[in-house]
Amino acid sequence: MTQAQAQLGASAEDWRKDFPILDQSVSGHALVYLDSAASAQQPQSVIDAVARYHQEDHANVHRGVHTLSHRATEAYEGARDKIRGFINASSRTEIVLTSGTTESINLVAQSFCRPRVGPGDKVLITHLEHHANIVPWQLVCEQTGAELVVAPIDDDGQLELEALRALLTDDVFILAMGHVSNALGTVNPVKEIIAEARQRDIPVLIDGAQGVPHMPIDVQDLDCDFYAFSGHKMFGPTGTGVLYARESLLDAMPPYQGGGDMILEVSFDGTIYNELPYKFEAGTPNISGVIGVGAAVDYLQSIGMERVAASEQVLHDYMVESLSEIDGMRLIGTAGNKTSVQSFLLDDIHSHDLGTILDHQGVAIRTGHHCAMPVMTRFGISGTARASVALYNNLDDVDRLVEALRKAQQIFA
Amino acid sequence: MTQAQAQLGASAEDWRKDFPILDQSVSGHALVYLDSAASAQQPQSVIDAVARYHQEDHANVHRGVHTLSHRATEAYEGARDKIRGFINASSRTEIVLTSGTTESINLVAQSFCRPRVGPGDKVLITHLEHHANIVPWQLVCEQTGAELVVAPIDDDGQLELEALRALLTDDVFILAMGHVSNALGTVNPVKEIIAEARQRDIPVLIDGAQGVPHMPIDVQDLDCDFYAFSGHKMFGPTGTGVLYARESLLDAMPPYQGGGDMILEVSFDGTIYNELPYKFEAGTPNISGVIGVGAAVDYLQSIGMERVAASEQVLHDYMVESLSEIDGMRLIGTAGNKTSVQSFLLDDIHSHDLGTILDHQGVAIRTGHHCAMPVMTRFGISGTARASVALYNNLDDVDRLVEALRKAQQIFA
Amino acid sequence: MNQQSDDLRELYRELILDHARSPRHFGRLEHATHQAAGINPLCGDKLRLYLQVDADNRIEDTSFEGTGCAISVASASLLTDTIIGQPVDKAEAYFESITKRLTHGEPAELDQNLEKLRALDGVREFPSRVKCATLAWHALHSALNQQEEPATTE
Amino acid sequence: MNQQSDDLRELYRELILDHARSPRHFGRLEHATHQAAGINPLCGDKLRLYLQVDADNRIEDTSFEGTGCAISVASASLLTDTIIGQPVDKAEAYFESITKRLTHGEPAELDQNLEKLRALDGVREFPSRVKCATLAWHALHSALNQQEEPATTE
Ligand SMILES: Cc1ncc(COP(=O)(O)O)c(C=O)c1O
Ligand SMILES: Cc1ncc(COP(=O)(O)O)c(C=O)c1O
Repeated sequence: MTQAQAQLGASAEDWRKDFPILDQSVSGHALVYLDSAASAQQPQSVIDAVARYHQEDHANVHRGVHTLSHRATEAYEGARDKIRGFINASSRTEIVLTSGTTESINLVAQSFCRPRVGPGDKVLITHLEHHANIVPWQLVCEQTGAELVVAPIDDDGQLELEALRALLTDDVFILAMGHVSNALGTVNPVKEIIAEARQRDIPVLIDGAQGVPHMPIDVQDLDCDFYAFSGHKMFGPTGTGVLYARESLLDAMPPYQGGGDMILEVSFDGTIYNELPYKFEAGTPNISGVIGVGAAVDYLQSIGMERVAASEQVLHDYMVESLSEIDGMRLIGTAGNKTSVQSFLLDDIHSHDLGTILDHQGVAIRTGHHCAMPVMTRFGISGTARASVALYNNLDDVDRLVEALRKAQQIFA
Repeated sequence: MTQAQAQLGASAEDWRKDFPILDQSVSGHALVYLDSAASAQQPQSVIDAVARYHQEDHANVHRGVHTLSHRATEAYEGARDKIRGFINASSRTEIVLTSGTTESINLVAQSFCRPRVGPGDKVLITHLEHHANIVPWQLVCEQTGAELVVAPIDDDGQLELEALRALLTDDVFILAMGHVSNALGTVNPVKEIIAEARQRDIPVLIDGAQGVPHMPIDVQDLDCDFYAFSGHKMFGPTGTGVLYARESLLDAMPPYQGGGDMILEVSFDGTIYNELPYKFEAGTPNISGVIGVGAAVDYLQSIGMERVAASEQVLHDYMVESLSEIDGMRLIGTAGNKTSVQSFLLDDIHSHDLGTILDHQGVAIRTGHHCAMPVMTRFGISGTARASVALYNNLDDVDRLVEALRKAQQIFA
Repeated sequence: MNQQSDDLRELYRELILDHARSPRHFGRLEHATHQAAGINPLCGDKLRLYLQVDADNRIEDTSFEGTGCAISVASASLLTDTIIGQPVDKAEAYFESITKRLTHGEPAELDQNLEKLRALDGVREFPSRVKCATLAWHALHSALNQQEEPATTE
Repeated sequence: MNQQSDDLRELYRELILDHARSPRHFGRLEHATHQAAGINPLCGDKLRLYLQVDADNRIEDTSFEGTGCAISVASASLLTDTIIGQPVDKAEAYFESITKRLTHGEPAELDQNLEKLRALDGVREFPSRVKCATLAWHALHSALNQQEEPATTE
């Protein structure tokens, strides 16, 4: 513990102070927030950026000649540039702003796949996926007759790489897989897998909802075709998301939604779509939300994602170790490479009951299937308790978690 | 003027103080914001509700057993209840929360129409529509072979009701029309038209983006099947929208997007969708944005939409009268029943130049095609200057507009 | 803190824990005349309730199966104990008074037969758990109203 | 306030207003060898630029048509005046220096031939109008690079 403390350093304590919501008590105890995998909290700088925008600069973007509209457009498009830099996309035209990971993936399923797949084609996903990376593909398979194929995982919650490789056949139209499992914390070796898929000319979508908040992301280095993530998991506002996509693919795709801003010219005889990325951004966007994501990028870059990753790894490892020491603990998800998340079961206490008892001690965890029912089915369980750390957590949070779990054991003794 | 002032009363001045952004100068002049039809400003209470939420209550909604998640869910679902009350829907299951009017309409085009129309079917819209109520239908017609039919308007910018009636034939699958034209301000007699369509069993979608902010809306009284609107035009945050839809129609529609929260059970063999309205709300919603819309509803209800409508009518009429007095003024949009918006051309000055010159005097108007290119084509012009009022404007704003236009005439003299 | 602990003890009373650990009438009922599933959207837990109703509209036998938290399992177990041998309309009335009591906190008079169900009152301090306690009762309501297959939720 | 007015006068100089009112080389060019459209996404205005390039790669004739604000029309009109009779590579170089000058405010030395275009410098105080001033130049660039039909924008 002292060693972990030393490794973690004082920085996490400093970062914690940036998040006003953490400074409160719940059920009479200081809040311990271990549910960042569901949604992360916002630093004051993000909250302020959004409020300031509405107090000083708001107007609709893109089409206005007046000062507020110009300021709003600069702020909105400036945020896009920040996001581009954050994931090292080669061009801002490759940054499509959406309402979340879910919409980003649906966009690819509907605009990239739906017009081009049919019976005989396969969509390959894995058994680790979040529903957001399952259901859109089920829908498009239903609509087109394509087949959904699922790569298996092992008892530690790791992809079976040999099996995955064997499934990368010529009839696979797209491989869609998560970067980090939200249910188990498994970090997939996406770079290697992408390289293998590219050799077979199979495009790859990475669901990066749980990747972006926890590690440096470089989409050019990954060499993926699509990378989807959400603002609210990376300390920005809800209702925001990003789809990174190769320009050549976006160019060839029909628009997803129709409306203002995604067109250059509308007449009843036909419509000319706008250039990238606007072709995929119909209607008034979530202007303040995107500005908030830009502020979140600024915040993360001021710390540096390498430091975030290193600090979280210390926390994660300490959490795994501390949980393991509890009698009756069953860890679900024991991959060699994991980040942020630990799922578990304690004795035969239902996770829902655990959640309530922990909440009554001020400790917020998530319980249930975590929108990853197939993972639960794989382990023959209906759900887990899940604790997830982010940059603002500290070792004390983990100690409080353990203490609260022991109390639950007393109640159910 | 004194008469108008008397009619307007002191209330508009009070309301104005609630909007912090209006208290600033632009180009060295006190800001006159006449661009609310593009996006309205937010009262402090909305800005505060959003910031407070993030400072005190944020967590992901629906699936959490801990206190913050419960508070977030209550606030989010509470906002849905407020919205239901605001438009008098009969049930909260009929209130689908979206990212904007644009998404609401795309949802209907894709989930209601696409699976059911084909060659021989018609989608009927009008010549007054915003691109958001044109392009989604063009896309679905392309996808299915259905035909897009357009009801004409007259030289005042009014629907030609006889012609519209004649177009309500048996092969029309849906009629989609605006409540209020964003380009011309025309208020359509939607209630009568809906009644006629219902007689012929034709479902009706109303694009209410410009209706909701300016008048009391009662969807049961209107008896429409779908009513779409945006949060940011009714003094709430961007990235929020609503689709009101009859429960029986929603029940019969397949989901629009796939992901978390819209399912009850996911397995690779098949997926059971969630109940209404959640079946149509995939992924983490714009929680804080929706809470902001709830706060906007509170704000509007504290004033009363009848008072808002009455006050704005005085302003609108004063604006029309004042503009008419300028030599070289050509009003575009002269319907008998209008609200909020006036489009115009001045001499042969291009609207874009007008916009710049006005902005340099602190007056913010919108210029161009207003995402309603077919309206522009109908009048044989490429765009207009458009001034739009909202509840926070006053007579002085109109005077400043007129003064600024005279200055533009001097420059182009 | 003590108040807090008391609330927890109130929620997880001995009777509740006992029913959760050893649920009564657990399993599938072979000759069921009515059945319905209940899914708790909060946790995804699912249980299925079986009823065997005789010619006199009396619930001759009942059982349930599925997984769930202590609260939902105990509630289902208590439910089976309570309705067995009762006429159908009485069971329906029980559904009404229990859901009202737990959801709206109405301290409505309880039928003597329902006295035991006071053990569930602890959930009223835990709004996010009320759905767990009422899940089986909603399944009962669906089953009695023959809303068979489609998974019901609240 | 005076500063403000001066900025406006600077933007709408006499020369600009003159070209906007009476654009030079306006209309369709019958024997065009190159052409391209430019759409300003801000206002939806569209103009089309025509070029007639001779065997020696010299711009023999040029014209434009379409609608636009004073700035974009004046800029197009000035463009035609400037490039007519010039070799193609010179015109391309003009595109480079004008867009750089207006977009990045680079006070790069101007070819003597471009002196007149200083009249456009006023837009630099109006960032939302820079696209108007450069629209025709982008169309020139597209036309010279044979990026024919698809409507170009910036
Ligand atoms: C009449 C009308 N319909 C639809 C829209 C589109 O709304 P949004 O951009 O918020 O989706 C607008 C606003 O731009 C509008 O005025
Ligand atoms: C791995 C993963 N993918 C997708 C999602 C969906 O993200 P959102 O709900 O923000 O659209 C989540 C978050 O819930 C996730 O953890």
